[in-house]
Amino acid sequence: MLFTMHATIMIFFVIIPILAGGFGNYLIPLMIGAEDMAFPRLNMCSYWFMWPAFGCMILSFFMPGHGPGAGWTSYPPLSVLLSSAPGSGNAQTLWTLGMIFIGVASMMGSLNYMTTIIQMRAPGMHMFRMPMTVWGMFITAIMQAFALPVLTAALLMQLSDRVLLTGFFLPEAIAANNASPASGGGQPLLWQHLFWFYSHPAVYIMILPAMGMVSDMLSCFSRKPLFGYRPMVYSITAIAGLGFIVWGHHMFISGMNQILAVSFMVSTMLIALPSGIKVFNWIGTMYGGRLHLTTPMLFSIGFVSMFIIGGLSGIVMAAPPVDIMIHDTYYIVAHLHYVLFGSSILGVMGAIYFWFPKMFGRMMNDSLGKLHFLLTFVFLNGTFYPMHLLGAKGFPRRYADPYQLEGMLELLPMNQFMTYCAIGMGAAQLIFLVNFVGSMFVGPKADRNPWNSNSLEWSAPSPPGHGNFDFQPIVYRGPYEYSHPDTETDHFPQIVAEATDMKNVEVNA
Amino acid sequence: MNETGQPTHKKNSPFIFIIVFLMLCALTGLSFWIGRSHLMEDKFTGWSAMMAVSVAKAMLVVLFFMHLWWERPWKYVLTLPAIIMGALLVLLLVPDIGFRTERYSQERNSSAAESRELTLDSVNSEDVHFER
Amino acid sequence: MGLIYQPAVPVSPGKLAVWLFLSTEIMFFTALIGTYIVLRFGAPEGSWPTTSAVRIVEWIGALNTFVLICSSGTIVFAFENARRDKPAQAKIWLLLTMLLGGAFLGIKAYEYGSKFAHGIYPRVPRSLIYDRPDINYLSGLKQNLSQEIRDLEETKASPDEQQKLETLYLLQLGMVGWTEQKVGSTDDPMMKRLAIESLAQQIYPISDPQTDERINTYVANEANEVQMLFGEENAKLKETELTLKSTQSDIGQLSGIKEPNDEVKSTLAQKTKLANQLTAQITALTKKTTLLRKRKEALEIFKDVHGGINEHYHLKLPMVIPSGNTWANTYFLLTGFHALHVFGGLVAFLVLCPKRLGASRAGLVENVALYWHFVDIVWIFLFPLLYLF
Amino acid sequence: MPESYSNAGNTIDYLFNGLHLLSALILVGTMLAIGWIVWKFDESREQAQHIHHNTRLELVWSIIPCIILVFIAFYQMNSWAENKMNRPTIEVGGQTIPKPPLVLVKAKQFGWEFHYAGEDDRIQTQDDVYIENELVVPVGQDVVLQLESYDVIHSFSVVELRLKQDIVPGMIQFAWFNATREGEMEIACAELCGWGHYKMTARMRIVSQSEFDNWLSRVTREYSPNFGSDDGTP
Repeated sequence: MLFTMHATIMIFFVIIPILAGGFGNYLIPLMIGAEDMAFPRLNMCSYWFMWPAFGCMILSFFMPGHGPGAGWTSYPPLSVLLSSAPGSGNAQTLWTLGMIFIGVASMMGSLNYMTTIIQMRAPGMHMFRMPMTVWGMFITAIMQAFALPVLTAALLMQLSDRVLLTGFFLPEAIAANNASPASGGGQPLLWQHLFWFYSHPAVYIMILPAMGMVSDMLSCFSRKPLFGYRPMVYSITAIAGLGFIVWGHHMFISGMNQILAVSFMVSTMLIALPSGIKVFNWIGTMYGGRLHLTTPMLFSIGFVSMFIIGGLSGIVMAAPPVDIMIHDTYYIVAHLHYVLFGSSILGVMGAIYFWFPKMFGRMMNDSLGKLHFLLTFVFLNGTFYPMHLLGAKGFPRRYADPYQLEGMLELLPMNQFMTYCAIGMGAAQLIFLVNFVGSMFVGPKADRNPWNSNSLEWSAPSPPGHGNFDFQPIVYRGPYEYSHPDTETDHFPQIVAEATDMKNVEVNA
Repeated sequence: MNETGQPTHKKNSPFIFIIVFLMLCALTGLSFWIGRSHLMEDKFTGWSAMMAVSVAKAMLVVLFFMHLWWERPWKYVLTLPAIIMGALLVLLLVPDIGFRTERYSQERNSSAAESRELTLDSVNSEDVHFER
Repeated sequence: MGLIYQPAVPVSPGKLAVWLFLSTEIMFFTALIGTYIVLRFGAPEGSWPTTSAVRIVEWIGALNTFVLICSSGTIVFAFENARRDKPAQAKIWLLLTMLLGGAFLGIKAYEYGSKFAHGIYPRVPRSLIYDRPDINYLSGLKQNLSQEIRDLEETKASPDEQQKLETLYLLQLGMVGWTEQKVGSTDDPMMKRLAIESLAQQIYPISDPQTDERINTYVANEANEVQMLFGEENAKLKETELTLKSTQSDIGQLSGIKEPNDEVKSTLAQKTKLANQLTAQITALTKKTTLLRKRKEALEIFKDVHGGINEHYHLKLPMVIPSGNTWANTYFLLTGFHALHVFGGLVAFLVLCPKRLGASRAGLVENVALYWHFVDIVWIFLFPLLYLF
Repeated sequence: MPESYSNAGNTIDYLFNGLHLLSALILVGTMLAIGWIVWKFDESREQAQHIHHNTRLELVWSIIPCIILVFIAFYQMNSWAENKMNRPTIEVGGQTIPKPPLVLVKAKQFGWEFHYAGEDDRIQTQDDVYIENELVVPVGQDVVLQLESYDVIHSFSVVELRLKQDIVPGMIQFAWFNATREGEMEIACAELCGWGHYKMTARMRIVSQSEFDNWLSRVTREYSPNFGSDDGTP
């Protein structure tokens, strides 16, 4: 049951809240030049909805069965039959309830983001002058707004299947472990469709903001304009759009219509295209730059390389015949961890190093940061890369004891190696923790713009006080005018009207 | 409303709302009539007719009651994708699980009206005793 | 300090947020309606219940549609008045809208009530719907019936209840008992199915021309058969009784003999054995004829009950509606969530109500009105989907 | 990868290896590019270039991957159809019909039941032979399995045959393969089905046709209708 909780907590309580909740709330107003979000009260509401959700999840640990028993995908009938697994009682119900709360909270949050970005940009901040971070958040908010209600509806039906014994997802009166049969007539596959309709976009929800932030960091530390800003924007929009019609690739072998599987396969292949464009553009951004290998930059480069691995294994899996073989094996686990941990978390880490001075007015220790990056990067690959090999051998996921299958015994040493690496990876995060807490108090003071970055938030005080800005920001250009031939310095902030005004900026700051 | 600026709003008079309202009532009557008319004999025709009426009603409400007729079409930017996405979801759901009765277990099929000739697995004579 | 912004669209953030919220609501209802469509077309061909089978009254639905359209109209006028800074009129229209919304919920509640009264629930332990006329249904019916009888036996007081009890006894023996016996005595699954199905049809008829014809033929055949069998068995009974009488008189004569020789003794033993056999036969035959008579009576009495036994005698016996549970699930899901949205709208109106609805609050009124229109649109689609298809 | 025991499996392996080769090429290429860039364009440079975009380059790296992807998509379509769509057929009286299943596989928490046709050569009849946790099939022949589940979703997975199919309760699924070699392997459940998911294994033996016939007739003889309940509900 631990993997259910690991997956749920990581996805819904760590990555999405940090990316969308934390950074979104903090950075969006700063980057577009607003005092605050459009609806601070709605934000509070959303925040307070998170707590009952979190409470439900934690509480479900202490219910019989120690946590929900149906995996984070919660496939019925396993998740609906009341006694099909040890954690199928109240633990599963609480899990469902917690997820509904999350759904409502995220919906409120995403409404807030969209409204803020549409309506509260500073004068001159056109849509195509927004930093990629804001674009990432904006597209994420749209995806959440569209996809989450579907999951919420599905969860409500599942809850009613569990509590009211209806039968939306039960095919007929089936009894597991002598439970009383519930009513039938439903469709187990329906849940899978509705679930993946949300949960596939959820992957992009988790990675798009990180993509945006990495774009910003790469451009800033390459001292070079972001290569192909508009194609980048179009490609995240395309990822979002296509992301909605590829959910079926999670269900190739689930027994759904095989012809439909083919169409899902094509759309899945297509989604690799915008992702590829992004990767090439990131590389193009670095090419010909003047790279400052600071900690955030290292994390960004790590993000790009991990994303390449994750993306390529994604193409491999998108081919249904190959998917037959690696479905539900460690190959999938490797893929998703490369994308979610390798990419998202590395991006988030880099972002924390990057924006820490803005948040707390102090710099983080760069040497410790580099050490942290190095260890994380090495152990990350040590942990997740072997999973590909395991998966190729057919090592099944979600097994409490895979060595029930005799063929898997030879893979034991590799698993032990992965475990050591995972422990190492955990230990490396302690360095980060020490650095984070320590720098809050003893780090060197940061001025407004420690990285000589262009975007709007670096014009505000560090840390920004109430109302964010102490002047009326007016935007004159896009956020990536680094090394502009007209300027003496290698950056050209968005608020500066003319190249000749650059000196005044230094005075103002 | 003035400060949020909707200058085009002034054109609409109460009459148009009354007309729309009457049309809505008439359309409700129409769909009610379709439900009982011979159109329903062919299910596909009947259902499409009924859905067409519903879409017409929804459009009336959206355009006039929700003022979209007088406003710039910016709202479509997000509601239209939602509608498309929703339609897509349903469209992709239906071929997959809506029409796969051939894959149902025999037990389930035996409850269908047309296939009642199928054997009844569930009836097991040992379970029945004659009492009284 | 107040910052200047450059909004992309010329409306207040609140109105924009409401529109975005409506987009999410579209997706929410899409999921629900999609579920309905999938489950409905995914149900085995021809098994989706007709509206009459599940006691849907079309005109009530149409009335509700009308009520909601009216309320949509009134809220438009509330907004128009607020915009023209006529708070008093605006409030009247708002109150009218609330009234209509309340009426909608009231009618909905009445509809739910009438379904509950027929035992149509979305919840399994209380639902009386069985998807198939099979052995589970029969045992469920038996259990339910004996429970009702037990309850009545304990409380019977009025002659009315006494009469009801009689009917229930007749049901128990002449309908349920008979069917059980029928099902137990045949190996042909088709016959079993027909027997149970005809019983189910008599308890809760669902009109379906194809089924009706088959069941009617079956019932008619069976009535003839019962009539014939009853005649035969009754004749047999009479005959056996006569034989028994004569045997008994023989026994009397024989046992009257003072000094019985071996022949007499053996005859006597034979006759006694025969008498015992005959008695047993008579018991069996009596039982059989009783059952047949009860069946005959039951067929007579329950032949023309209007709307089925459940309806006619105000009983709540289990009923067979193919795909009925799925229907109930989806119906209550869709209407339930719609009703919740209506309720949410009413709460919003209630919050607005004490305020002065002048031009300054027109935006607020408009936001709530937009939501209310959306709720109306959802119903516009639900009404044909649930009531008319 | 474990050795493949079927032709379909060989195709899948071929695809798998091909895709990985392609991925490896791209990976090495991009990584080298990143490494070179990091090494070449360091802080010692005077000034970064001021390049915004290059439409021609963008087009090139959109169109080339697009072609590759479309090629992959169509290239593996056949294999997919072979594995999941085109069920083997037989000729009966001049008509081509889908081949009837040899075994009815019923999954339950936590085990497998394999129902073979009894004397009437049809599965799902009263005289089915019912065996738990051992599947025996003949080599070199199209074997069709009918998959059903009693309770929750399971997944029938044989790594060596590159065969995997979810079993959804209330639905009848079919899976087929043509084993090229004799051998013994393990059947696993590949879809989380409860606490005992990892224990849900069974043995599978691929034997020669004659051995299979012998085995089946022996099992049929040993099998008495009263042995175990026929519907087998746990």
